Amino acid sequence: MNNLLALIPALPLAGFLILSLTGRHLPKSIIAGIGAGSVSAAALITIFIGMQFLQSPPTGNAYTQTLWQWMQTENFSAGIDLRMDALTLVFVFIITFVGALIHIYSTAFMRHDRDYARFFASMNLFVCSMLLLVMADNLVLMYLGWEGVGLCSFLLIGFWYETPANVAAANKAFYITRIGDTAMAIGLFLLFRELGTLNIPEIMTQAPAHFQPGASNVTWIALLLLAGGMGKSAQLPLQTWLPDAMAGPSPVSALIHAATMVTAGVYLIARMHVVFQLSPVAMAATAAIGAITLFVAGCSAMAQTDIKRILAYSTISQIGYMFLALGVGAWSAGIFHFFTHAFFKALLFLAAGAVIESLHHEHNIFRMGGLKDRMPVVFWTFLAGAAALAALPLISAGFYSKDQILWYAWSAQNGNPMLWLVAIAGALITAFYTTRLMIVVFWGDMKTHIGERPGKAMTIPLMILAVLSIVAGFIEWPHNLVHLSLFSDLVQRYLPETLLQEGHPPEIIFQLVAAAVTLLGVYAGYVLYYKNTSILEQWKASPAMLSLRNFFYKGWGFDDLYDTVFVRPFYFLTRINKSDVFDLLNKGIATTSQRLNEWFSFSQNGSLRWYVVGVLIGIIFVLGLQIWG
Amino acid sequence: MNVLFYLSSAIAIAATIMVITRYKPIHALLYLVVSFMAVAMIFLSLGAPFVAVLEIILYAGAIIVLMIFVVMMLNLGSETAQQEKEWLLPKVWLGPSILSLVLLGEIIYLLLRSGTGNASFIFIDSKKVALSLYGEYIIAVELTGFLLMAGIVGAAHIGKHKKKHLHRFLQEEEVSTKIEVRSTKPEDEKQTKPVAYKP
Amino acid sequence: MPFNPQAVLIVAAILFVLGLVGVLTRKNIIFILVSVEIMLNAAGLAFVAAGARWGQPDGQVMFLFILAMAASEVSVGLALVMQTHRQHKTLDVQELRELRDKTEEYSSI
Amino acid sequence: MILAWMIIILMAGGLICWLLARWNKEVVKWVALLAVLLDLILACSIWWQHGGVPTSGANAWLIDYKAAWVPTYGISFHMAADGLSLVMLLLTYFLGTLSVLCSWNEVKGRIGFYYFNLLFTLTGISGVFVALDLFLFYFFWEVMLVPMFFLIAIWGDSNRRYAAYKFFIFTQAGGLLMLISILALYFIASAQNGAFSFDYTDLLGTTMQASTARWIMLGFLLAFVIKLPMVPFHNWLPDAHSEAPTAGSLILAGLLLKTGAYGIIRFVLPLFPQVTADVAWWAMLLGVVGIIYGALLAFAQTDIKRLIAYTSVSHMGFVLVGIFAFREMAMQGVVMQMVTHGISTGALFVLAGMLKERLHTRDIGRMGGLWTSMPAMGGVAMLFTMASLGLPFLGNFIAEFLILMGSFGSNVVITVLATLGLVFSALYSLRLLQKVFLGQPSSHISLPDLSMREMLIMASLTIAIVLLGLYPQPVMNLVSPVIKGMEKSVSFEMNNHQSVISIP
Repeated sequence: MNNLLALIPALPLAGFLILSLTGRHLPKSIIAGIGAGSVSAAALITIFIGMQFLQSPPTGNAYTQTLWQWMQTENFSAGIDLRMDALTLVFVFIITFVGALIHIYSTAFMRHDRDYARFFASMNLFVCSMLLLVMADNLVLMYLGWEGVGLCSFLLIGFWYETPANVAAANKAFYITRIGDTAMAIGLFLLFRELGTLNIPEIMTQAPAHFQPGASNVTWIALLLLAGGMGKSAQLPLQTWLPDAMAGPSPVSALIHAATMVTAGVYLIARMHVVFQLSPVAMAATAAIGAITLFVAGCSAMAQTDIKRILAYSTISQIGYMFLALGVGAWSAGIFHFFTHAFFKALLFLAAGAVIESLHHEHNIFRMGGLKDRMPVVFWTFLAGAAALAALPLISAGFYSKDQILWYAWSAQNGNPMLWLVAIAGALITAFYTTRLMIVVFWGDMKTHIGERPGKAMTIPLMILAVLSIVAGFIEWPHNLVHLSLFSDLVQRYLPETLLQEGHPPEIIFQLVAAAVTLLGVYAGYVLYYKNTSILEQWKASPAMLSLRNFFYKGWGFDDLYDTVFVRPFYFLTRINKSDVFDLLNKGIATTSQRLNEWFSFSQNGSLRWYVVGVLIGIIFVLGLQIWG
Repeated sequence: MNVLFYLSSAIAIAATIMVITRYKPIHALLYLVVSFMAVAMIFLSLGAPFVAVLEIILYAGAIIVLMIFVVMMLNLGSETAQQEKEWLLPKVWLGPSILSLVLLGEIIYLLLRSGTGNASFIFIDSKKVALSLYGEYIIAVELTGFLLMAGIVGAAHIGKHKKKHLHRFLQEEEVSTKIEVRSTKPEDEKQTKPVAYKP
Repeated sequence: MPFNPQAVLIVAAILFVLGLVGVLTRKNIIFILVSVEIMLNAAGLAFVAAGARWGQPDGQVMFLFILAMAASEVSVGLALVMQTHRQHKTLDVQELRELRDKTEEYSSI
Repeated sequence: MILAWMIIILMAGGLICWLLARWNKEVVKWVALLAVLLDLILACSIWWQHGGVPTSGANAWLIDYKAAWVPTYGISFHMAADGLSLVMLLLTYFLGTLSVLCSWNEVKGRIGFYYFNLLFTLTGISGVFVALDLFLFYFFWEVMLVPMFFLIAIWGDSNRRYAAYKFFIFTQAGGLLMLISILALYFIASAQNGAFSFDYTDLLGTTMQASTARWIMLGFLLAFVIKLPMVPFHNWLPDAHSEAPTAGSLILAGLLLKTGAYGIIRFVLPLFPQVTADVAWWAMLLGVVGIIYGALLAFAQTDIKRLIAYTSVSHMGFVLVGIFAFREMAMQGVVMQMVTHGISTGALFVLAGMLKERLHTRDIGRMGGLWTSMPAMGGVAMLFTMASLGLPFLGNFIAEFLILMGSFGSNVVITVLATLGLVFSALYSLRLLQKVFLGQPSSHISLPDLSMREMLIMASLTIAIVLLGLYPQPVMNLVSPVIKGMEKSVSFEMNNHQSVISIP
């Protein structure tokens, strides 16, 4: 069993190697077979291992496999060691399973592309890196995966590299996540200095003994790791790259920028929960960042017109929920939301991709419309996803996970009513913009002619994901309704249980409020965009609303802010010093000697008399020394 | 003897002054002969008859004759004299002369300061000189032979009629310019090209 | 028979400086060569005087070497004079200034 | 003896190349290739014999060869190799082979003299890495300089004269300072020992006044940091790198810079353990300045080779920080950085050379979208730019990670600043990639992708950098006894008490 672990990342890696080395000479069918096949095989192995894991839990609740010693010096060693525990299992399952579905979808979606092999090679490499990230036994290997997914994200955002905007988006994504990564690296250094190890199980056992709760060192470590997570998971203030990252192909957005990579921050915090628990400041910061992000991004999503940007902002917002859950100490709830979110957001992106492709690469939702009857499969699956995103009560997976988070935001140990209030406002906004999206895209008049309709390879993954978006929530019910908690039982083999604080209102009230708010959001969307659009027209006429809309549309102006504060000064700094100010130093020396040369060279004028006079003066001088010296 | 010395010294200095102030080369050379002969007299007065004779034979004889030959060959006559005349103005000779006088003053001052009074006169005959020359100075004599040899060969070589040669490094540089793209301006190359002089 | 070595050396110094003035003031190479001969001769005189002062033959030996050197110098020098006259059509040292510094050629480096 | 043979093979190869070029131009290349390959095989055989088992004890020499040279002045022909030297030798001959290969078609004029210079530069470099007699060391130090000057001045680009003079003057100035220091050390030590000797082992235990030691140490250090280069003295590097022919850039970036770092590790630290600790803070600071300053300048450049050259300044800053952190881990990282920077930056220069061969320009403004016509080259370029920005699973990451983690224990603020260099490295690396390979294809002519020979060069570099990234342990095993031995002499523990200091 342990030996199978290495196969999971190795298969996509093999796919990457084959495709990148020989891909240009292979026919598309074989490329598709290798690309999708390797990930599917990895998914099958994962399911097999997962079954084993559930049936007969291994000792220590983890499978481990040591591949080889990576590096070792005096007191530091890191191995290429894999580890599969409950948390990893959830992530690996999502990565391989959703990944496989997205790969299958891509075989059809990308069929006309020139660089078919490059696409699948990059996707396979991504899956491999992401698997290494979550399966790493030590933080260095995790950092390898962490940077690896960053690279693949860069490659795939800039997949259509001939458009400069795409390349710029890819660069932006890399730069901003790199800032987070650097902070995380510093966190690792500090962690190593304190504990002398970067092995995850050792950290888990040693940290509580080594650190006082709330000590400044552990706070710094946790905050630095959090910064890494913020970069990767597009949390405030490092969120600006994700909307631009939508320049990549839709399957990429689905896999990397919705389901897996952007949740790496969630994984990191969950993985390092011991460290975070030791630092109340970091926990509060996590929760606060999650809360602020979910609200800010939700507001931005309301104003977008590009279908993928709406989904991108909603992704940021949903990850904000996960951070909020982790921050208040509701570990399993956060992971559960990741679990359901992976399904429905992947579904939404894939469905959006299908819509975009059918409408000749039209991204603007206001030029879509009336697709309900013409693309029924896409419509119904999109509806399932949208329902989950809006967290429609009882019938969608999103409800079960989000409801938990809302409840814990108040009642968990670190929760407080303010967080709950923000979260519930976010829920309202989510429901609203989801409804807006649905109505504008699928109802109303058709505005763009439909081209090629999606084929089987695209619709079947959509349907599978749609089913999962509904049923995935049923494995974990609220305690007061049905006593079923398969998911939290599983992840709590690794993560601590969620502790509640004393004296909070009964859970049912929260559920009712949440359900009511969701329905209110849906209703608001229905009224504004379907039933009574004149209200909207009135708003558009008022300058205050319009400027608010523009503010939201620009993502609260973060891009402009960073542009003025960082980008322009940086460009200025590099531009004024292009020719290296230190060069003046040695140019100065050279010029000085040249000037001196010019001064003195008049003495070398070729005149014999002049030279003899020089000699004469020399003799006079020497004799003068004899006389007076 | 002192009378002889002072007299010939005066003649030598006067003749030398005449040498350096003549405009015509041939006049200067004739005064030079006088100067050399006066110096030979000084040698004689110092008790060195051998070198006195050599002075007359070699300096006043051979070297002066050589010079006169050259002056004749190059046909340096009134034209040169005119040129020198135009040249030798006070502003040309005043500065160097003053400097030289300062030097002379210094030398004389140093000589007088370290003066040790009169010394007795010792006659040194040619036998003594010969013994010393072929005894302890034999290596130097050999080397002087080489020097004279080199002088003869050098004079013969330099005096030949010949075309200007270009050094091989410069030739190679020219080859390389054909192969590579030069950064320097093409005007530079023209300067390095050989300009054969035709008499 | 006594004599004053300083007096001889002073005469030598005067002759030397006169030669030097010749070198410095004249324009024609022939004159310069002549002046150099005067200077060499003055040096020889100083040697001989020193030899006479100490009663040693070395001074005269040195004079012989100077003589040999002067002879070869004159021969080579006159050959150079002829060659110069042939190539440059002048014996004016003020015009023979090929060895002067040509700064502008190196300023590109 | 085998070390001497390595030197002799290269020298003989160089001379044969020069002589043979009159008759046959084609044979010359093969002779040069053969000479370097032979040395590569010899170096590998040493590794094969000694690499598996790390030798223990203070005396970490794997091979020690000593013969009298000028016994009167205590000059001996003393060469020895320990793990560090061996690693550097392997790198030298590996990159040397590639430098011969990559000038295969590039060099057209005076081919014999070219390979003569190339092989003599390699001779000097490998001599520097094995010489244990300071006189011999200085000799090789100069040997590697002069042929390199010719390589730049004769086969360089349009501004080659300027670059060559600048390179020569900078390095020579440093070299002369070192010579003064060597002589000072020599006389002080011989006064103490009663016997004249330039031998490293004899000079090692010299005791002197702190002020004297500081001046002598500064002489050595200046020579080495100019070569490294450290920031105020880095000006020669961009010019020399950008004007040199491809093989010249490869050797400059891959090997010549490493001699500076090697010199610091081999000579400055063990000879002057006390005073080195005094300047450590300044050296680390200048290292950090180099990291950030080099990165900022790299970002601003429009000349591809100049850009890569400034990345070298940035990367070598890490070396400086790592050396003066006085930690074993950092030192391991330094050696890794020397090797991996040699490979990755060398590869980038080779790529730049290939681009120049095809496009006849170094201006990245006139490139763009080259991936479309040259996907293989694009892929390789992607890999090596990623290596240069320190992506894990490529060797540079291991190096930078170890350096930073090691130096974090010794100076927090400086390490944090150095870590910011990672962000800047991403900026310039991606800009390079974006301007050259991504974007709209600017030229309409289709360019040939990598040829077989180029493929061979790039494949070997790629395999090397990936192997070093995933399995660096053999190199670390080789170096570890050297560092351990040094740790005993150098006061590594001097800084160890600082590890309790927490971030404010």
